[in-house]
Amino acid sequence: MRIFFHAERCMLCQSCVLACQMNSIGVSEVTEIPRDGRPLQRMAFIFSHGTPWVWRCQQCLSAPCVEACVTGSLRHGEEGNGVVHDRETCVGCGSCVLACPFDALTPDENDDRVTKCNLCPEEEIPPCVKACQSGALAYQDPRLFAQDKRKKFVRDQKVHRETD
Amino acid sequence: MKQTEEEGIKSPACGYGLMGLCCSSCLLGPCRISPFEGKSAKGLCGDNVDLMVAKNLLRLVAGETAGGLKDLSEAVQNLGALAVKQGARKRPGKAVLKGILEKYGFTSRVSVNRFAHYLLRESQKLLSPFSGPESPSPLLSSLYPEGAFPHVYRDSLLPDSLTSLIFDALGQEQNESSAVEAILRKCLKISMVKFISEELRRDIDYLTDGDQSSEMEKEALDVVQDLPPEPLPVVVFLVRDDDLPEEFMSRATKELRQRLKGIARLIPLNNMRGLPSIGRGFFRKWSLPVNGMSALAAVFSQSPASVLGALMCGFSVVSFPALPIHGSEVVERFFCKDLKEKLGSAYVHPRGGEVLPAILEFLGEKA
Amino acid sequence: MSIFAGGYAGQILFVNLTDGSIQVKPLEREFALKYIGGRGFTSRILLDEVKPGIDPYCPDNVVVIAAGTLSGTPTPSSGRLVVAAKSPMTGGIGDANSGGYWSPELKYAGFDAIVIRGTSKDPVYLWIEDGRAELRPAQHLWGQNTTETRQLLKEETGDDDIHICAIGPAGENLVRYACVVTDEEGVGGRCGIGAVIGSKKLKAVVVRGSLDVRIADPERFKKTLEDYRKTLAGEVWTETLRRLGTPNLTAHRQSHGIWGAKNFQRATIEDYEPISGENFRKKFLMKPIGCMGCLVSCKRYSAVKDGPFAGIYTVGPEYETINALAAKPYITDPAIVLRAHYLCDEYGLDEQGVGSTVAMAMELYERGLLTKEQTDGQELVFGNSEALLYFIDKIAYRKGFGDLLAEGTKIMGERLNADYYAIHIKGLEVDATDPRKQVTRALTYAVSTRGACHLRGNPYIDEFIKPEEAEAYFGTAAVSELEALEGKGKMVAWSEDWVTISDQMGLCKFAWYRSRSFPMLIKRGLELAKEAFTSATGLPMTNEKLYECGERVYNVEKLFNVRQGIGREGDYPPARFFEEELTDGPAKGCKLDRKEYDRLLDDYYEARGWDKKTGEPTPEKLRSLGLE
Amino acid sequence: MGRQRIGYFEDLQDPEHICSRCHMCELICTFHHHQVGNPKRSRIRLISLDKGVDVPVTCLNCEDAPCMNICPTGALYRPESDGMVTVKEDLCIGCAMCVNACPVGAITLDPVDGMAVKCDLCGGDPQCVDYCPANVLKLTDAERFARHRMRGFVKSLQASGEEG
Repeated sequence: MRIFFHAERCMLCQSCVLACQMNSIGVSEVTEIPRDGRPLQRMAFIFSHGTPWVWRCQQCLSAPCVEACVTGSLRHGEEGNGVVHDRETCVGCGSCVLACPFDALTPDENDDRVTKCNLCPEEEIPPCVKACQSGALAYQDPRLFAQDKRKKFVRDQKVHRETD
Repeated sequence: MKQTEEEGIKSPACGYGLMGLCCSSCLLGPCRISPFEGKSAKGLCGDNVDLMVAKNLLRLVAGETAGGLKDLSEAVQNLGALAVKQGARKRPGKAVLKGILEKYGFTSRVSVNRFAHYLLRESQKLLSPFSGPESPSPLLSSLYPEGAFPHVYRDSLLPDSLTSLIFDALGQEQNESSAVEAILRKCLKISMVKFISEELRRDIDYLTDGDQSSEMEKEALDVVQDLPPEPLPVVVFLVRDDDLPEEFMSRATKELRQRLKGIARLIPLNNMRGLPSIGRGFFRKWSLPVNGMSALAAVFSQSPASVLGALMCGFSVVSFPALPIHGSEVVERFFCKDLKEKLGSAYVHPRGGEVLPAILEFLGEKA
Repeated sequence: MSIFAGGYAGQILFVNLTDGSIQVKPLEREFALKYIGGRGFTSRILLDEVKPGIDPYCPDNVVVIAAGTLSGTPTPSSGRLVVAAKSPMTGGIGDANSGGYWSPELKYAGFDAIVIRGTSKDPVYLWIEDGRAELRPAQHLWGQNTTETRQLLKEETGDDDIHICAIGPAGENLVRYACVVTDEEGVGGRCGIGAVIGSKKLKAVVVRGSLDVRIADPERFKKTLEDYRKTLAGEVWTETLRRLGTPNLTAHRQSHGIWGAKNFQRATIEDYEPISGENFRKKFLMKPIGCMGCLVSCKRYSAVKDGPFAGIYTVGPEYETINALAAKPYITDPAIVLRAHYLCDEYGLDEQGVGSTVAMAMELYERGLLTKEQTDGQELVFGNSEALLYFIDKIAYRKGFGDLLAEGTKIMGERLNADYYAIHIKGLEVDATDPRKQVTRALTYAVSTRGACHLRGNPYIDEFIKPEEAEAYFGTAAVSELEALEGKGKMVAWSEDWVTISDQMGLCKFAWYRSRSFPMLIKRGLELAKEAFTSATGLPMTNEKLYECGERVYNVEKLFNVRQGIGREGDYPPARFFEEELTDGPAKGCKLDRKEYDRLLDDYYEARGWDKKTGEPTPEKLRSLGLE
Repeated sequence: MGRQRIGYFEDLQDPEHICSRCHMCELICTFHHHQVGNPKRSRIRLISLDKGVDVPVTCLNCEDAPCMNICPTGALYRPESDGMVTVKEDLCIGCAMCVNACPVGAITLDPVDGMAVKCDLCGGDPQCVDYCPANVLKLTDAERFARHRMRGFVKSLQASGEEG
């Protein structure tokens, strides 16, 4: 399971980022946000050539960061589910930051460690996906994600033909 | 006005919206200033968080009120047509009519026609966008007598012209950060407009059509009648918006009544409109303004204007859903702290969107 | 990792619905070698698990679902599935066979077979994914039609790549001939397995798998594939089957006069044209459909575009559908046939069961043995299509007269004192063809272990076998003569064992076990099947041993039936075939002769090595097959 | 000859030349590449919609291939200027960016080894084309496809002419 992003459905509202930040400081309601909160940067919203993109860890299956990690605090999750980062053993050496092709690991501002998206294992659906109102973020198996795309493709094709 | 109404009433769905940061005022799209970016954060338009929240609130309140004003001006037109033709189509009930006449400072011997002419003239004056600050208007001072609503006069929150206030609010841009408070005061003024226009319209409708909705005022007065002779220290009013489903309200009432048993008296009200009448009734009964008695109104309403209106009637207010103001510290402080110092009653912020803890907190402070 | 180099998933799932326990046991090599898979597994497991004389609906009855051995491999037309239990119709072994995509998916999910015991308190469905299984509540699915069930399950799981084997309302209401419906395409129709599953309160079995089914020797397997493709290309009727599907056979039945129409009172259909395969193709066919990896594609995807039934999209009809829903009740409107077919699929009803019972009721009504009061005021005469559609609904929900119809012909005959008009063998309705013209066909139907069935043997080998081939295989050239009886018992026994192989392997009988020449038949059905088996599984196998496996399974089934009290008397066709001659068509005047039939049955028992009096397999025979 | 790909050519007038949902393409694809049976690993996937619509979907071999452009490690590349985009497996890190980017879902992660998989035309002799019993899969290029459409257009003109 991973987080996928449908750029065409995104309404640029950035609720996902807010939800991620709120999760990182441990609040679930916007009214509870403390004034001096310092959230972790695990997800961000960027524009790339005019297309919106939700920047986050891609949870690579043979992740360079895991190979680069000197303490073994980055490892692959069970059943190939994501890359797990263990805060306790992380020494913040930054090797992973150098290795990651997506720059998805950032220094944790609160201490000398790095942080990354861990797919919020304590939740059934990651809060960012839950916060997305337009369905632009999807928490899915890559296989199902591709399958849905194919289905959409076939449906579009058929509609196109029927209206020809 | 219609457009503002449509845009203004939408309830926020995302986190930014709940915080009051969901700005849609420029066509470049939402800036989504993060609450974590602190004071330095500025949107595309150059506004900081506080201004943005305040302006958004103003837009919401004004948009909503604009709709109500439109109804009032229609009602006034009807009244004009009718006043010339002498009297209502349907004769109004005597008891209610008496109540209405008294409210405006008339004795019951005055002819309905004369009263109608008075109402027409004064409300036209209030509605005119060109009417100057010749305040206080005699109509308003009879509806909101100084004894019952002293805070309105002390802080000059009583509006003079209804329409120009709205135009003013929707048209002008104020960029200095010191203007936040001015904007918020305007919010309060406008939400009063909403209450005034609704009440006026109701009374006019009653005169012209014999509309039964004025009976609701009686309900509010009955509530006051039922209160014990000594002013209670703490009363919680549970106020419901018309749009909310019955089921939801009855569930909330039941739950709150259970939890507040032995702590405070709980009085459910079926609509917002009775609140000014209750203010007047309190004064008549105990010669005390509401904000002198620290009564709390728990308002269940989608509309911020109603919430602020309740505040202007002298109640301390807790609302569900909460006002979209968590995004700005300044705005929150204004409503929750500054107002208390000035008016004696204030907004009680339901942390986490939960009403009950907020009520308990309020009660605990008072007890 | 299974102990097999390929082919098998290597695991069997045991589910007990009473206490909800789920166990996974490894498949043993010896067991696999002895029984191959599919029907071999189901029959053997049933023999071990089901006690004699139990009520088919009691918790002690066991439902076994097994995928064919080659299911899941790229072997063409190998996606067949066997669902078996003690049948509520025959009281003997009951198995239903269905194509489609479910069976391979079960392999991909890591199982060769599922054994379901007990009865659940509340409706459940079984979810299987990649070696794991769980029971999930199915309260919301109970009472739903099969299409809706699939829809709901797909919505629930958020994946429409899952494969679902479900029962309809008919199975829930214990209609005796309820079937199991796999996906959109497959129907495991006969023997009322749907009712047994319904009695267990199991609504569906849903599988999703992404595990590999390995191939032990890819190169050899590839060669076999190529070889099979070439062989199939040389077959004349492959093209016809693709063009017309099984409805193609209607022409054959009409020209030979063996329709079994009007509850076997007629042998041809006067107004045949509308229900011919050609007409179905012309009017309704959208495209042919193939099961998993099928190079033949005999299934039809049909749509009714106009008329009162416009908007029906369904997979079908098959030849059996046309026989059951058109010929038997004597209805010749193809749109009605499709509508009825659609309803049967939706409710999970065996079409042959519906057609036969309604046809029997029609005959009884015409003969005055049923009154209008008894039939809910319906004018139940042959050709009344409204009554047919009316009663499909009533049967599925067991309402009114439908309650009796839902019991099947055997019980209906007993209740109405009209046994003679109940055309069944061992309780299972005689399907498509009238066997009076060809006594070997009658024998195949009668001795079939699951009751009357045209798929348990190939009685028409004599139509194309050459004398020298007959001499070599059956010891006498007489087998190639149509009229002669000599050696026919052996031929039937041989063909039975031989098509059993297909059910074990999961191979399609049309694509592998039908041919126009005997050598081709042997090559595809035995040699290529063996090649595919050995190259896929890596297990040693020879033609002779494979054939023996078929024979073993057939004997196991016979043993099961004998234990449940079905002896020689169960191996007779219904009385009507002995008493009444065919009255029309090319086969006019044909009927079965009791003496001739007895002789043939003796012959058959001898060829089988079974006791002639009781029909029981002799101890020597069992020993030689390794069945002590 | 332009860039080749596997095309789906159905003839709605002729039922025998419409995909017959047999999944042979998937089976033979997986068998050819992995020597096992498992359609979930196939590079061509059959998409079945309701009302009997079945369309096999595989890589379209886009000119400006999004999968190739977005790949952070260069694991997706075109060996020849006109050829198929192929996966260099030792470079693939399984980040699923290509899965996210592909407009038709033709590229996915292998459920077994987690690497990106996509159609490689079996090195020029596509097995699915070989085995398709309905003959609806063909090795094609843009030119051929255009010609096919033209032929269909002319046929429809003819038909309408006859009717008229």
